[in-house]
Amino acid sequence: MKKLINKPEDVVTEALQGIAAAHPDLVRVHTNPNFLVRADAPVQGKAALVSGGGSGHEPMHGGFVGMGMLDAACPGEVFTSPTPDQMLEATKAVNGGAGVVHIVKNYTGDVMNFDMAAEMARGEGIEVESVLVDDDVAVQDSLYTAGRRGVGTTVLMEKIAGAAAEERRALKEVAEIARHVNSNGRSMGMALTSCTVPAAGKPTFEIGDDEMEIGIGIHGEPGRQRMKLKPVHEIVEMMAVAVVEDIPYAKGDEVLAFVNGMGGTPLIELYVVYNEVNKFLEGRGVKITRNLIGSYITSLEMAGFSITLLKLDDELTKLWDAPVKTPALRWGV
Amino acid sequence: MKKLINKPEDVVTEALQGIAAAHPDLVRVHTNPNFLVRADAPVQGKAALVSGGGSGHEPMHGGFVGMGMLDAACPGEVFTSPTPDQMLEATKAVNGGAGVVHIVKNYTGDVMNFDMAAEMARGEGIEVESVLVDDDVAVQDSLYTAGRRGVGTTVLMEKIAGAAAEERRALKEVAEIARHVNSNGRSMGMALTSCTVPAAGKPTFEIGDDEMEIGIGIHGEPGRQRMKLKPVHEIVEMMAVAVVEDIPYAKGDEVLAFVNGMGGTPLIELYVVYNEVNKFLEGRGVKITRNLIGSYITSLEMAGFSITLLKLDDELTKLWDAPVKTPALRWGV
Amino acid sequence: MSVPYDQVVQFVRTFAKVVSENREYLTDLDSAIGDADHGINMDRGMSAALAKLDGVPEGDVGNLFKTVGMTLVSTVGGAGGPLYGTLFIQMGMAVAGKPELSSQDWAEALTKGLEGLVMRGKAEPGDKTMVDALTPARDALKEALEEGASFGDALRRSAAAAEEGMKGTIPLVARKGRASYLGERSAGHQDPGATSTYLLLKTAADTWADGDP
Amino acid sequence: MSVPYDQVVQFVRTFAKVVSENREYLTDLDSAIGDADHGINMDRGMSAALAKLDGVPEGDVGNLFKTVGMTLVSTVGGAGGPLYGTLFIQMGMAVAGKPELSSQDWAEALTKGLEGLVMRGKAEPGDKTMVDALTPARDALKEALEEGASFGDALRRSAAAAEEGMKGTIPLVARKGRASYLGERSAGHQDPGATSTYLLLKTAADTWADGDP
Ligand SMILES: Nc1ncnc2c1ncn2[C@@H]1O[C@H](COP(=O)(O)OP(=O)(O)O)[C@@H](O)[C@H]1O
Ligand SMILES: Nc1ncnc2c1ncn2[C@@H]1O[C@H](COP(=O)(O)OP(=O)(O)O)[C@@H](O)[C@H]1O
Ligand SMILES: [Mg+2]
Ligand SMILES: [Mg+2]
Ligand SMILES: [Mg+2]
Ligand SMILES: [Mg+2]
Repeated sequence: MKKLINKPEDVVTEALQGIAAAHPDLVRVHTNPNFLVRADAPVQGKAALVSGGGSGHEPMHGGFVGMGMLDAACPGEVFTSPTPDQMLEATKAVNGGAGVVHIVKNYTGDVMNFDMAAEMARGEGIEVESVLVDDDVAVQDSLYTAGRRGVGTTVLMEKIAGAAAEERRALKEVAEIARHVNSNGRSMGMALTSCTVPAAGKPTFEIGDDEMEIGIGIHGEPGRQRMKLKPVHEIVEMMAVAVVEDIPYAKGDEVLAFVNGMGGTPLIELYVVYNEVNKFLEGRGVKITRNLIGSYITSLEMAGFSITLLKLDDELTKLWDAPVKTPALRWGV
Repeated sequence: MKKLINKPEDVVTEALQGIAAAHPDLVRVHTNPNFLVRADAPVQGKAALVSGGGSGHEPMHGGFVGMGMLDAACPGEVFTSPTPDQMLEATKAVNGGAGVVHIVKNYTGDVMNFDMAAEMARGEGIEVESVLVDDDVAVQDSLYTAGRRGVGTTVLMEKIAGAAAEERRALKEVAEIARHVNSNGRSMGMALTSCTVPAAGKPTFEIGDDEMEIGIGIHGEPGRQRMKLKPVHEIVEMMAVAVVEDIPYAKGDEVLAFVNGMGGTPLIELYVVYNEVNKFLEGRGVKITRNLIGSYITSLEMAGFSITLLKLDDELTKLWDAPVKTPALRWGV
Repeated sequence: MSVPYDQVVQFVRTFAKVVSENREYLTDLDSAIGDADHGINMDRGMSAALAKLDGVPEGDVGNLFKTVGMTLVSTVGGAGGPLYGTLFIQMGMAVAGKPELSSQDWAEALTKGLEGLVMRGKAEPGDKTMVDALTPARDALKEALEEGASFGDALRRSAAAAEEGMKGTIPLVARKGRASYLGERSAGHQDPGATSTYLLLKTAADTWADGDP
Repeated sequence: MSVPYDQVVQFVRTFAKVVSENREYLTDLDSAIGDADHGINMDRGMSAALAKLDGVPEGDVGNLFKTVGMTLVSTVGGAGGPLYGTLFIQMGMAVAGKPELSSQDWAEALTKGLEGLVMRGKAEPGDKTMVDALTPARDALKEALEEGASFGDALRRSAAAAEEGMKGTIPLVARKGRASYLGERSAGHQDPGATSTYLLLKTAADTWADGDP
């Protein structure tokens, strides 16, 4: 295992210390239980946004805490949902009297832990709205599974709902907008390599030098299908077809295209991917009016990428464009 | 070779097309010869900044074109300096009548190609100032070598000199500020893995599962020394000592600390590194007043990082804080 | 025969040790169809529970189980945390105030624990989860006791049923949890959670059945 | 004996072919002490030069070399582009207007080319660069001609000297170019640029020396 770390069990804590040292103007870090809040939390009268999940997806979620996005993030151990007491303490720390939205990626662990936290927070008199992200088209939706995973759309939801909350919209409205983002967003991912959970010490899966995994999640889980490596235009086509035909996105639609690196993929390749995504959508008459290109929701050092498309309307576009000031996303300010 | 590409020979062109498609509001891309200019180039009466170098270091330099930073970037083939005609055409395209600064990383190829371009541009009546970046303390400086390489300080120079130019300072003054950045900045890098030049198809060097290279450049060149992998606090100590003792940085100094990922290293590890850098400098009484953490000057998919320290004064801090709007760096606007 | 309080403590200690010894094994199982953390998670949780044990006032088995459960909830995370947490908390509720554990108490504890687990995770038998080990284990225990078997014997039959349930997860296609994303590819692998649940039941048998052949 | 114009064109064509055949070899050498692109760079440049050949008006060797040089400058980049570009441009200047190449012309071309190369790159013999192949090659050619050897013989001795110079770079510690960053670690590897320079001289001998034993 080759990692820039000290001891595997200290990675999450030390990375948090790094964030605390790096961005005191933007975030405050609380340990034991671990969570981050924006520097000016709680913001009175504003619906607060709390997200969280396993670590190893950086900058998500800690890098998205700040003005115009999240009020708090709860980092779990690597690839392990945080615990209810982290979520509860974070919820209490950011509640400005207008209630709290929990943004929950649809994984059994995340859902159950957030459920317990929401119950406890309600028990303490805090209004909580839970919003689920389940945008991964690689998972065949079915009543008989845990449902689709929450992946790339999470980032877009946190930005857009964060902007709505910043405008002082009411809790229910912020939650509604977040759900609207979820219903308009679809993603799919792939991997060239596996990743290594620090405490596990070896790659989660083995993969040949000429193979790739299609339909991967963000936890080094194997995907739906393994196949021979292909030129990227074929890979993009395969993934983009699955994404666009799911809603489906139609001729004339405007979308935000999010090309996301998995952590070990360099930017030059993401631009090559974006070029293919752009050509593919042009071919279908779908217009990219906003984009995001970079490694924002990652799986440790995994090489690979995901494509997320979000169907835009005027309101979503306006909220996307609104100022944001976090460690990882910043514009307009 | 596992890369998200079509054909090795098309990587640079297709990535450029991706940038052109993604950021028409920020940059215009010219092909044949290849260069990027800011969307509003040439800016009349402003000293223009042109940089360039081999591709494979993304987002450097193309991602730094825009308001407050570069006017143009010339991308060469992967790890190969661009040619004089790219530089000449870029220089002509951005000259707003106030002359052009060439920012040149100190590599034999870059220096010679930029020299030829500057000669030609002067021949066409354009005032050109060349500024060399040579900040890599891993290279023992000596009259008998090509001198130190230009690495991390390049990013900081492009931002700071770009801000000075944006203030409409005169060509010579912008060049002076850039040289001041160079004399105040020092860097050192390391690698956990090699990288693969697409056209070469195999890793530039072999390295064992328990080894690392210290004093690496940004082209997959082997470093000064190979050793067994160590905990990151020892690695940081080793590198930071070499950096801080070079100027030397003294107790009470204020610095910008730039922890840079080499392309295949995830952000969680960079924050662990930053935490160590911060502790190290605290121990020496050096104060980090600004920082930059992320993969900004990379070596394709190489895993590893570099540390750059820039001694700050009020002017440098003010110019660093000034608004910037490029694909890869953006704030204040 | 009833299990005295300190033997229940011993059961918790041994389970922590067993989990720690099987940390890599459980994680490897989770690598194949999950995210390579089940052993790490359970070990972190049981180590934390172990550290709490000394502070627990003696003599109330229910309180002991609840403390373990709450510690798991607040230290494990993932699916394992709420599931094992709920299991132990519900077991604790079932035997609240008891100074020792009778065979009927244990049967009741497993029943309430299983109910809590199912309420939390909504898994049914055959979904390739912990439930596939716990359900037959609880059934076997009850059946043995109804047939008049000794507590020791009932514990051994319960552990054997858990083992069979665990092995029975191998051919199953997962319908709950992370492994369900794999669809058909989840078949052919043993479920990590069912495996740790078998270890729990085996630990109970190993710790308590000895003196009661 | 003089080399007619079309044989000079043939030399350029063959060098392009040789570079292409040695693309991987040169790149591998550059992997060891550089950045793994020398073969790729030279191949890109000579392919571009090849594509230009048909458009070059016949009969002026100097113009032919200059065209090759300018094409290399604008397509190779890196250190190789300006260095080989300058070499060919200066060779072209040395034989400007000549319809064919005498042995003295070639000696003069190499001399001017080497001078240009040194002016551009400031390398001295022993720095582990192209100069270490080109200097002895030029010297051997001149010496052979002074001793009255045939042009063919002089070309062969020149190529042999280039080969020796190339091999002589193996133990050297690089003091110029990218390999110099390696310090002592650059010793023990053959310089890629010296290798491509040897191939250039060898191509000249192979193409031109045959008819002149
Ligand atoms: N809904 C569920 N009901 C019961 N058990 C479940 C459920 N979902 C997952 N599990 C169990 O949890 C185990 C995985 O636990 P763990 O790896 O700790 O959590 P995570 O999946 O969050 O990484 C699975 O092997 C399975 O037995
Ligand atoms: N200053 C110099 N003078 C002469 N030759 C040089 C000089 N610097 C480098 N070289 C030659 O250039 C070769 C490397 O060329 P190439 O790989 O194409 O360029 P780069 O080093 O920019 O990647 C070296 O092997 C060496 O022979
Ligand atoms: Mg997990
Ligand atoms: Mg090069
Ligand atoms: Mg797991
Ligand atoms: Mg090279």
